[in-house]
Amino acid sequence: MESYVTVSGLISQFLVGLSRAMILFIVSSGLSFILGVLRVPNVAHGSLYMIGAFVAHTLAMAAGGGAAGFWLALVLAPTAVALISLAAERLLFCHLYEREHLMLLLFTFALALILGDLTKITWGADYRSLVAPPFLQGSVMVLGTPFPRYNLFLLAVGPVVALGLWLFSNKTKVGKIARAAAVDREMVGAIGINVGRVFAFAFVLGCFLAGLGGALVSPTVSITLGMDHTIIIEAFLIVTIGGLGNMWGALAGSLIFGVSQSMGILLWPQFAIVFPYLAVVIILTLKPTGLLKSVW
Amino acid sequence: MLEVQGIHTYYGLSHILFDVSLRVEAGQVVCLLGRNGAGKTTTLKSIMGLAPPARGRIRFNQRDVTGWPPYRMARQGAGFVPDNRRIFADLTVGENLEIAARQGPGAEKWDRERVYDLFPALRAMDRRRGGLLSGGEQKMLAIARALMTNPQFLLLDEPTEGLAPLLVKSLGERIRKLKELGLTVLLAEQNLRFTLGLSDYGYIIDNGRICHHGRVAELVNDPQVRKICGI
Amino acid sequence: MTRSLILSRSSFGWSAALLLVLLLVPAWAGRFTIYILAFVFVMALLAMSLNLLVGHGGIYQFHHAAFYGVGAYTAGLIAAKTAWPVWVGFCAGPLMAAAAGWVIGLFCVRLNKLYFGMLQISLGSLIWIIALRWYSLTAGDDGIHGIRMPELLSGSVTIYYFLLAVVTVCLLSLYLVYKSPFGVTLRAIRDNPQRCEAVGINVRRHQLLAIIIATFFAGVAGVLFVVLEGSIFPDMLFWVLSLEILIMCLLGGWFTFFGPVVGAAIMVTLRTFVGSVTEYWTMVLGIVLILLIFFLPEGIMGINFRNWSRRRSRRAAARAAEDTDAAG
Amino acid sequence: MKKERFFSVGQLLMWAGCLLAVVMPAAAEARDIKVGIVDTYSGPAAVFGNDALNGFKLAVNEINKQGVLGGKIVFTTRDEQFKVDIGLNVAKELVLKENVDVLVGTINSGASMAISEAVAKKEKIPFIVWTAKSENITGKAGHRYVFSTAENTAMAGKSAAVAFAKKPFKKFWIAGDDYEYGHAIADAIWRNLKKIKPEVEAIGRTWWKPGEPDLIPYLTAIQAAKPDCIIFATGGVSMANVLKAIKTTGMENKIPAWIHTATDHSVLKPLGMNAPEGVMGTIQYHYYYPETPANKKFVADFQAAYGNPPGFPAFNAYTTAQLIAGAYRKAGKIDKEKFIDAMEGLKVDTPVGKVEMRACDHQAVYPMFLGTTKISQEFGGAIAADIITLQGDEVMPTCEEIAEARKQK
Amino acid sequence: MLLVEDLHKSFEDFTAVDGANLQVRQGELVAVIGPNGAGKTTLFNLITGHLKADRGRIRFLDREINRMAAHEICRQGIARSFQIANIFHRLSVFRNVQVSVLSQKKLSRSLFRPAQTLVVEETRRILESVGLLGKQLDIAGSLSHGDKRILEIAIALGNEPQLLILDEPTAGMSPEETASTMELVKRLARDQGLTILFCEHDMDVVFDVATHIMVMQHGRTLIQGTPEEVRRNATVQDAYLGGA
Repeated sequence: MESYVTVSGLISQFLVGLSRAMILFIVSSGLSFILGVLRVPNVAHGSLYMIGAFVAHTLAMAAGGGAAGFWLALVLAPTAVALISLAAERLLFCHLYEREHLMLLLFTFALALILGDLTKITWGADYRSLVAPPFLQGSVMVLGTPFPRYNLFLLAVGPVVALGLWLFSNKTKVGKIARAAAVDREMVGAIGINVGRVFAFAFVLGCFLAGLGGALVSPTVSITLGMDHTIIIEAFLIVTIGGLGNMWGALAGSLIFGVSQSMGILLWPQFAIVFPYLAVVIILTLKPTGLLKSVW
Repeated sequence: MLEVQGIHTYYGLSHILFDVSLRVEAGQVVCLLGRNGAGKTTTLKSIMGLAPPARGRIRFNQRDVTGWPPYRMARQGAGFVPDNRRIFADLTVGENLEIAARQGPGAEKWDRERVYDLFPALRAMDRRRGGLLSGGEQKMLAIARALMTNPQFLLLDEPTEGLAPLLVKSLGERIRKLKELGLTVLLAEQNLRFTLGLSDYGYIIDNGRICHHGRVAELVNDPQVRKICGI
Repeated sequence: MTRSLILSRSSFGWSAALLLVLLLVPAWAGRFTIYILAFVFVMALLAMSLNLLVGHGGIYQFHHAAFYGVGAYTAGLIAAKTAWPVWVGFCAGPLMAAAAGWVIGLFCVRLNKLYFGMLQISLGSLIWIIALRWYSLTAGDDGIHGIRMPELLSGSVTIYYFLLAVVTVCLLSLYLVYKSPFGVTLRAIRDNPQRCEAVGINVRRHQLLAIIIATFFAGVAGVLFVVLEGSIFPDMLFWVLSLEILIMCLLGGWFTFFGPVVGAAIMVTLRTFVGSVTEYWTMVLGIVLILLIFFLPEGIMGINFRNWSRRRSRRAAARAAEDTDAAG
Repeated sequence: MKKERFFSVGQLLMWAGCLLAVVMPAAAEARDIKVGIVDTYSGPAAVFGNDALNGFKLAVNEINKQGVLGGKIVFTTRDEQFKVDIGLNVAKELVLKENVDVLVGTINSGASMAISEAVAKKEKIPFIVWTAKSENITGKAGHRYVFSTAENTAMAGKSAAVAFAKKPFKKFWIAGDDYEYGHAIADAIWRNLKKIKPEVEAIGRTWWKPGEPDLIPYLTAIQAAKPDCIIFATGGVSMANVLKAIKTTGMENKIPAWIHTATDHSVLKPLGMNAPEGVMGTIQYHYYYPETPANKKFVADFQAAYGNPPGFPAFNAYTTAQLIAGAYRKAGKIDKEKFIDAMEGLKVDTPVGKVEMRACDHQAVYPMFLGTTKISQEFGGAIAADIITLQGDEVMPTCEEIAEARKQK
Repeated sequence: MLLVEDLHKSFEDFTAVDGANLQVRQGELVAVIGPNGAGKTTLFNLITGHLKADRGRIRFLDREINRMAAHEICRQGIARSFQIANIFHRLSVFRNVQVSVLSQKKLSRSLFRPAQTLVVEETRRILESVGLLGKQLDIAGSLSHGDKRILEIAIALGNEPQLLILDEPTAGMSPEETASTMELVKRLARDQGLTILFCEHDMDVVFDVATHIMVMQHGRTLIQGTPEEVRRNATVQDAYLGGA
């Protein structure tokens, strides 16, 4: 009915979509990594994201709530999540890799239920909120519209994570082994590599990314129970349209998701919610195995 | 070096190997002959730990290695070259070799350069993705990859499968050279002619059972063996 | 004679005994037991319809609840917004669900496994969005409550018997489908789709038919929910519920016929009774699931078959397996 | 059979836990009043469920010192997980199995309405809604067995409209959670505002999905349109997200914004010193206002018992408990119909003064407070300042309007 | 009956079938031989529609079948077995065969008739003809390797094919099993008038059973003719028979 679409508005909205896509990318790339190397649809990924946010808050508060606390939380919260996932992997998960996908799905769902309740027991039901360091607060003017500084920061972090993942999987031996294990885990064992370790490492790395996503998102939202629900379905759709297990696919999927949503808001706010789903339907109808090559 | 004692192996519910026993002495090339589906691959996989036997013992380097996971076997000095090559298709040739590199117990210290010396064709393809190699090149890469783990003992599964005669010949020469370098080899083949000049001793496997064994020259003249091997 | 052909003697005996017990329940049980059993019936039918796809067809139908919702909304809206007799809605509900299943199935059957599931979640979510957003029709997220049922279906005991009757008929139909050539073919497709093509079976078309049947019964379950509760609300089409019914199937034993019923009963019991003892019932559920995955990988009904095979000779075990495979 | 036994053990534990130090009275005829609470104790809305439960507990402890009709008020809780079907399951369990005398709950409007229809009306059991804000509960879907002690969307909307009429804004943008609550509150404002001040204009509307984590994209889009005032029809998690986004996008103090319950401390507290200033909010309860002795005592008791000050759900629940006790005392016996008759028109003392349960629609009449957020060093965060009190009868739909709405249904 | 002309198929990096020609006439028993990797299985997959050819023609009973889906080709009267036991592992032996008989009788979408009463006789007859009747209640996945391969053939027979394609029917079988399997193949050809196309490694078997032989190498057809013609051909001697 009313349209207030201006060029600058369009651009700033696009940028906002991009920065949203960065969070989605960080979370879904971890999911995609686990899907690719371990072939595990990890439903608990969303819970780890939520725990990442809660731990980030606790750490930042413990460190006095200042900028230092924020940076500390950004590093330590994902590490804590990685430790939790390491425990889950070594104690439970590593016995199950040979099961059907549906059973793994069920297992990670059970894990998500337990983690969800543990979060409630640990942190309670209160809303929490983390404060970005002062120089990331407020907005800057981008082409005449205010654009939040923190989102600019996210726009910078996303590519750094993508680059880091690329370097990791292409330039380090562990990364190469993980790529090899994605294709043929048996053969990786036959050349003397302890596949169990590789899997544990891949799982922990993927979960680290979930925790990082949670820590990064926490200054922009309230940290609450139930954060896991919204993110997990989006992350799964993203990795599917990108091509299961393909990291660049996760990036492409996140961009499509984030941008289609933010542009949808501008163009047709009442129905912005349908755009991402429509994007998935269109992409999977045209390309039944996702945009990029899948390892599945 | 290797002693397999009466192993039985199952895939799910199907019983594949029945009481398979064989011995490989250090420095020997031993061949395991049989046709498609006879149980050669399963035997090799059982030794390697990829398809652990349900019953029976496997001793390797004076140790009981029954039920060991593949990576421990590899670290003990067993190199495995699977029949369907199983190159890591997404990785380059160089990366395929790199991730396999390991200080194994083998006497020869293999590195990328030495492996490329043995298979010069691969050197030119260092940066090519493994999946884009031809069948023969993949075979070489699979052997090269196994060598990178510095094994004492090589399990070769049907190296000649699908190769043109010329390639088969040159492959034979490489294997002979490896033998000269002191490697012990267990070679699964259905091509009796190929193994003739290479191996010291042979086992014939059929329907999951070892039905004959002896020196290869003797085996080749056994009419029953000839029948089984499709000559 | 025909009965003994369709049902093996033992499973017939068990089913009959169970039915008899269920028929007698209202005579001695409290009103809440009657109610919660009726609720279990609805969930059981829903899970059974899903299991036709997941357990027997190997089809990853991840958003089955969408069709349950379509059935419920169709029946509920017809009852609440039109002057037509509710029975029209009762018939239209399953048909609409099957129609939706058909349309969504057309899109999805071209895809495999997880991709199928994800596309299905997206398409199902579009239906959910309609239920959530079309305020003038569906009243949005509050849903419509207090939908009037005919006098015939007013008392909780009559509702119980009505639900029991409908669910029994539906399960019997599903059982017939299951034992029919189509059911056999569907399980063959699950085991080996490529081989099925090679014996002249149009795999996609069979899968589509299975989806239509399953969504039809999901629609029936939706209608029954409206009968029981008189409410429709968008949560009924949300993916979380889909995940829950998927878990009922896996929990009860997805390769068995009767497993999902057991799974549904356990899930509902757990959440009602554990939920009244501890706030953390989801954690209890999670732990139960993990124990199950480790110790009963084929689900609760799956254990039956394994015990049998240990006790009897191989042949008998095979026969039992055939029985489990077909009867549960 | 086994299951039954297991359950009764659980039940025993539960009652034992609830009764705690309370000793069962020996007198046979004076029995306890059982209250069944259905509310959300998991997921994002749990914070409100817990707060309400604390408020109720506090009130019950006070009430039980004297007792009601010779007995006590005892209660049992059920978590409906913000799901309608579970809400129905547990409500029926409470009524059919536990035989509670009164049902209270929940924050979920959908569940409240479902319970109101399928349990309260059908089983003829009084049901008091204490947090859910849908105006339909006591409005067009109201009936004899349902009560509400929550302020509803009609009241919130009307109070905002009354406030806006006094301000110079003309161009409004309406944004909010895309669910019943958001739409209802927006409708209520607009309906009333248009009536009072016909020249206002809504230049745009934006709806996002409830609980949407990142609202910045929406807010930047709205900002570009330069409205005079933004009406945020939002609640729950989105509320804090909106406040954060207002701060981050730099809209604070530039474009006035209004959100119902923005001045709730459960929302403002987590934001600490980073809460945006100048956001208008309406709410029926602040723990720091009015500074009456009754309120001070309530806050002090609450703080002592639970370690944090009460929020509005605690207040609603406290009021609910007072109403339940008052009604039973007035009725003179434990009887559902008598209880309902007694509830109608009942006035009880609450921390903010007398609150009446209106007889015509079973809606509690509250005054509403309009405040504007302001950082206070003393509170370590934002609080409501410049509070204007709007009297209950000023912001409530009239009994005639209710009657009209119910007829339409 | 079946005519394959100049068929080509390449995968990402290599050409599996590179100009294959093949002719099968009614009642013949045609063997395709060639070294491992010569493209025999790919050729069969192309004929039965499991792969799509890049180039070339496949005609069956004077109908182009290149573009048909696998299940449609099966409906034309071509049934096949696979190289690796490709059966329905969780179903019983009886069910395995029944599935294909039901499909042939166009009953597989029949919904409300108990499968136990349908096509029982046909299924039992097929099981009997291959000698698996005694194991009809066993779960297919638990059969021995040899029995699985026989079951493969039985499943294919359920389609009442005019042309039966067998991909290495005796692979992995003991000499006795091989002999009895080939006996079965011969009997099927003789008693049921089946036309059979198969590939096989065992030369004794091939020359014993086949009426015609097609030799493949590197995806190409070297020669097709009677066993005598093939035996005499010098190229074949060199490439495959190895002078033995």
